[in-house]
Amino acid sequence: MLEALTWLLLALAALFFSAGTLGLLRLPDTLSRIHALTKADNLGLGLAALALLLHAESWAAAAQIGLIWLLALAASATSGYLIARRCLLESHGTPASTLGAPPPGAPPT
Amino acid sequence: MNATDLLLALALLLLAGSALLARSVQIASVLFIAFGLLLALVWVRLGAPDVALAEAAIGAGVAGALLMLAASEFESRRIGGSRAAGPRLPWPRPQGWRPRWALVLLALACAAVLLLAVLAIEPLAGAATEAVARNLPQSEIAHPVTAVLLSFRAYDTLLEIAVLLVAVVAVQAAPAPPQRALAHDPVLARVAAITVPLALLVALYLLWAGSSRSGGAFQAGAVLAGAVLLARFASLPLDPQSRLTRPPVLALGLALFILIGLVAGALAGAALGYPSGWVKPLVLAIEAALMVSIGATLVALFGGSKTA
Amino acid sequence: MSGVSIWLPTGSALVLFGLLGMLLASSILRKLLAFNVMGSGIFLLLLALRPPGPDGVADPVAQALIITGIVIAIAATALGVRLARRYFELSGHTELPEDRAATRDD
Amino acid sequence: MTEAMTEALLLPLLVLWPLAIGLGLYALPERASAALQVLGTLVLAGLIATVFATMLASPEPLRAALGGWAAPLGIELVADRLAQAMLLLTLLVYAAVLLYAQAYFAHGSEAAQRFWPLAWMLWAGLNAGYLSADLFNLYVALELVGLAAVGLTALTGQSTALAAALRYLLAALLASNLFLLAVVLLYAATGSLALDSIGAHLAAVGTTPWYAKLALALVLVSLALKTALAPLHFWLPAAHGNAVTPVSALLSALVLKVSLLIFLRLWLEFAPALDLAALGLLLALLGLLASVWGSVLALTQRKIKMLIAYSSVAQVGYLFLPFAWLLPGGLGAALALEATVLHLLAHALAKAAMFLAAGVLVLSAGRDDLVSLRGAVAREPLAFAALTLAGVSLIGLPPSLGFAAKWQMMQAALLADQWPWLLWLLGGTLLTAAYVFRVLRLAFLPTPEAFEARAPLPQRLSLCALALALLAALGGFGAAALSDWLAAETLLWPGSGA
Repeated sequence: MLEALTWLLLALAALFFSAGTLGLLRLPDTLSRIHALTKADNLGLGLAALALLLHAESWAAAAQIGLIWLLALAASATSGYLIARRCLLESHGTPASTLGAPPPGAPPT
Repeated sequence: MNATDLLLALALLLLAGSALLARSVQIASVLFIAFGLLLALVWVRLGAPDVALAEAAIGAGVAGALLMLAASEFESRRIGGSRAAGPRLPWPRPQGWRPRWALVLLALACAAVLLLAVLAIEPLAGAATEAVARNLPQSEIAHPVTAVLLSFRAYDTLLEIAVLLVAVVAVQAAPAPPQRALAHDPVLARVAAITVPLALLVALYLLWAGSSRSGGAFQAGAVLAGAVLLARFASLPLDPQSRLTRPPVLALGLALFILIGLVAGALAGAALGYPSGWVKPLVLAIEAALMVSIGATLVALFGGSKTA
Repeated sequence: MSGVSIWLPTGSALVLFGLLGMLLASSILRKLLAFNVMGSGIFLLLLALRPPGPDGVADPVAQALIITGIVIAIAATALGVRLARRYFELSGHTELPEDRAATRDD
Repeated sequence: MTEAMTEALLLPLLVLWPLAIGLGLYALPERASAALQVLGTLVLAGLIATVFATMLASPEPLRAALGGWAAPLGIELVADRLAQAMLLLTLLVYAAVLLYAQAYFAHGSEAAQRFWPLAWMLWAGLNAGYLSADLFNLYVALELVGLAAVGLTALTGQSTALAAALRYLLAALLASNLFLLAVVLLYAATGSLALDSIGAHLAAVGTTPWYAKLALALVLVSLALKTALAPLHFWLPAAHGNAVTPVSALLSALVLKVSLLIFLRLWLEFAPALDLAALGLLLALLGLLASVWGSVLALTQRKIKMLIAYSSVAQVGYLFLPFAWLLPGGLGAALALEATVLHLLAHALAKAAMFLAAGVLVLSAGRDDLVSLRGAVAREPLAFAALTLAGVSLIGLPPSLGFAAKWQMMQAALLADQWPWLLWLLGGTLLTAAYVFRVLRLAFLPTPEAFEARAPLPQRLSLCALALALLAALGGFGAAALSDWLAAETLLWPGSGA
């Protein structure tokens, strides 16, 4: 029973990951690509984490898996947002050069 | 041979090849980062989690980011901010390669000979490996990799930190081009405010764990550098005057390493040795100083300058 | 140890890729990238030639050597990238004069 | 107690001390710089004197196991007579170059701030390379040397120097990777990283596996690239010719030599296990090619420092010539080894002196082409004398150290009954004389008026160059003693006679 559930969750996760990747490769513009990536991949990761949770050895291990998922969610949401904002600024004619701009704390020379 | 390894190996080669042939260096460096992360997985498969941590943090992360930073700077300046004209190809097209067939043939021949050689070598159990296992209790360090890095072959590590410092001194001698400030972003600032303390915590954990498990000063230093850089991107008030990248901080780790190596070494009867019973605190002190200096070094390599 | 042997051809191929890149690529950044790929291939060979023991843990000496090598490679890469940036700033070129032939690379 | 402490710390201090001074120069305020360096040099001189004194007491090489872990688990440092000769040479060259640089950088250069720490860390790397008896540690030491050298090359910050530094870096990185690959092969095959246990293992196997030869070939290509043996010299002239003068002197005198010394060590270690006769012949032929090609190119140069840099390409060729006879059981092996070491010392002293003297003339003329030499006799007589004396050693006229080296080379060739090499040696000498005289002739021409207005340079600059040049030019008198001293320790294999 547990095995079957794990496999089901993993298969679903794989499905969502493939969908997200397909979207990244095939969708026409940056914004929809981000959409595909962040949404589908986060769900896929969540399902995979859930499958692993079923096999967690202890509550501490389970909490770690949960924490990893949360952090990955935060990271992908933030980076998705940043890319989207860049994209928006760029379409308004702001130069693309800020992408590689070094951190502001470091002054010239 | 199992299917997972085969798949991993093929993906690794594919990523390496496409990184080298990519249309632009920006794309190449993104592919290189992916390559490095996959390589970290391979290290885990081969039973080397310490290497995997170092690869993911330093090999893939820092190297890839440095290359990407430079590539996007080149691109933005060369064509005045607008993207390159011309069709975007679905598959990277090799550009700028002058087929020098003699060299290609030579390299191919070398690789073939190399492959034959590595297949012919019968790996020996090895005097060094056995010696590590035998002497581990005497070294008073629980984790074998840490014991090699900071006791058995501490001299290598010391010189390697010197190499890192030489790179920083040389990098600071060639000043970075003027840098544009990143606009303050409320969302990034909020996320960073949560992530940066967490990253600092992880760095400390990695440092502490290094004595008994995978982890250590290098991995911790890389995480520390990541935290500082993230704080900078988000304009958080961590290291606001670039105190971290000033010479005394950069030199701290190596200086303490040399000092302990000589003073404790004199007591122990051999340079870079530790008197028995003092190993754990001394190694931890060295690792802590190294973590700070390595973190500062990596930040400095990204563009901090001496006189902030 | 057939599980390990697949990494021998993989490592050799990475060394080949890196070697070709270092010899043939024109842009400095690409050459540095190729240097890193070649180094990864060498490290892969090192670990593949020191198969993990029964406990599944790889040779600690080899692991330590690789970690040292990774740090040295990053030092060299960082120096190269900064010199390349400075060179670009002064000359406007991303390749060395002898590589600045027909096609432009980035 | 003190004796045991000296034993334990002496050799490691030869590396750690210059490293610590370099750190101090980087992190401490600049006003401490001069005092720190004087202290650093004096202590290092004391350490090296102690090494010599200890060695005089016993003929065995000094050894130190770092951390108390003996090889193959730990890393051992070994100071044999080869290493000692290099330590002393490095001390002499550094003393002159550091004194020179103090005056040189007083002439308004911002590069000085970075020069000091990098130069001292380079010193640490060089000493580490001389002393290490561990294959992977040699790789790390070579990296320390390589990156410091690249950083020093780029110090002027001009675009030509940056391009030269980048080319140098990329060549050095390719070389390091090849070296690393060899380390991996040897470690996998023998399970050890200590030089002597690798050598012993290979010799014990009997029929040595062919991949050991592959590893040696990789090491050979790698170190030939770092030593700039033609046709792998492409990076050298621009790097040495475009660096600031004190850096040019360090690079040509010492950085080229450490890779050669490591190669020599590995050669001596592996020769009993592998049949190296063909490889030795190949090296000697490449050396001949280099000595001719470098001299021809030196003749065509228009900038004085480029001319001297191309001369290094030629002189490196001579360093590889004796490998043809440096074989176990080979006649003349001992002579060949002495010839290599003598030539190494001669070239290091003479070339450093030449660069330093040329730097004086370039400064005093305000331009860097050969015209700057005009009137050198009248303008800077001491610098001109240094240039002449260094030239004497480079050509190989008696009583210079260069003469002693070539003499030993000829003897080795005769002993091995291979006299045709002598013709080549003579031809090379003529070519060297041609470009040296090309330089010296200009010095007697009248000074162009444009040079006259310049303020006189401090005498110290010329004196530093002159000191090194004198050592090179008169070193021939001490060559016999030096040879005996080297021969007193069995550096070669048992059974190979002179």
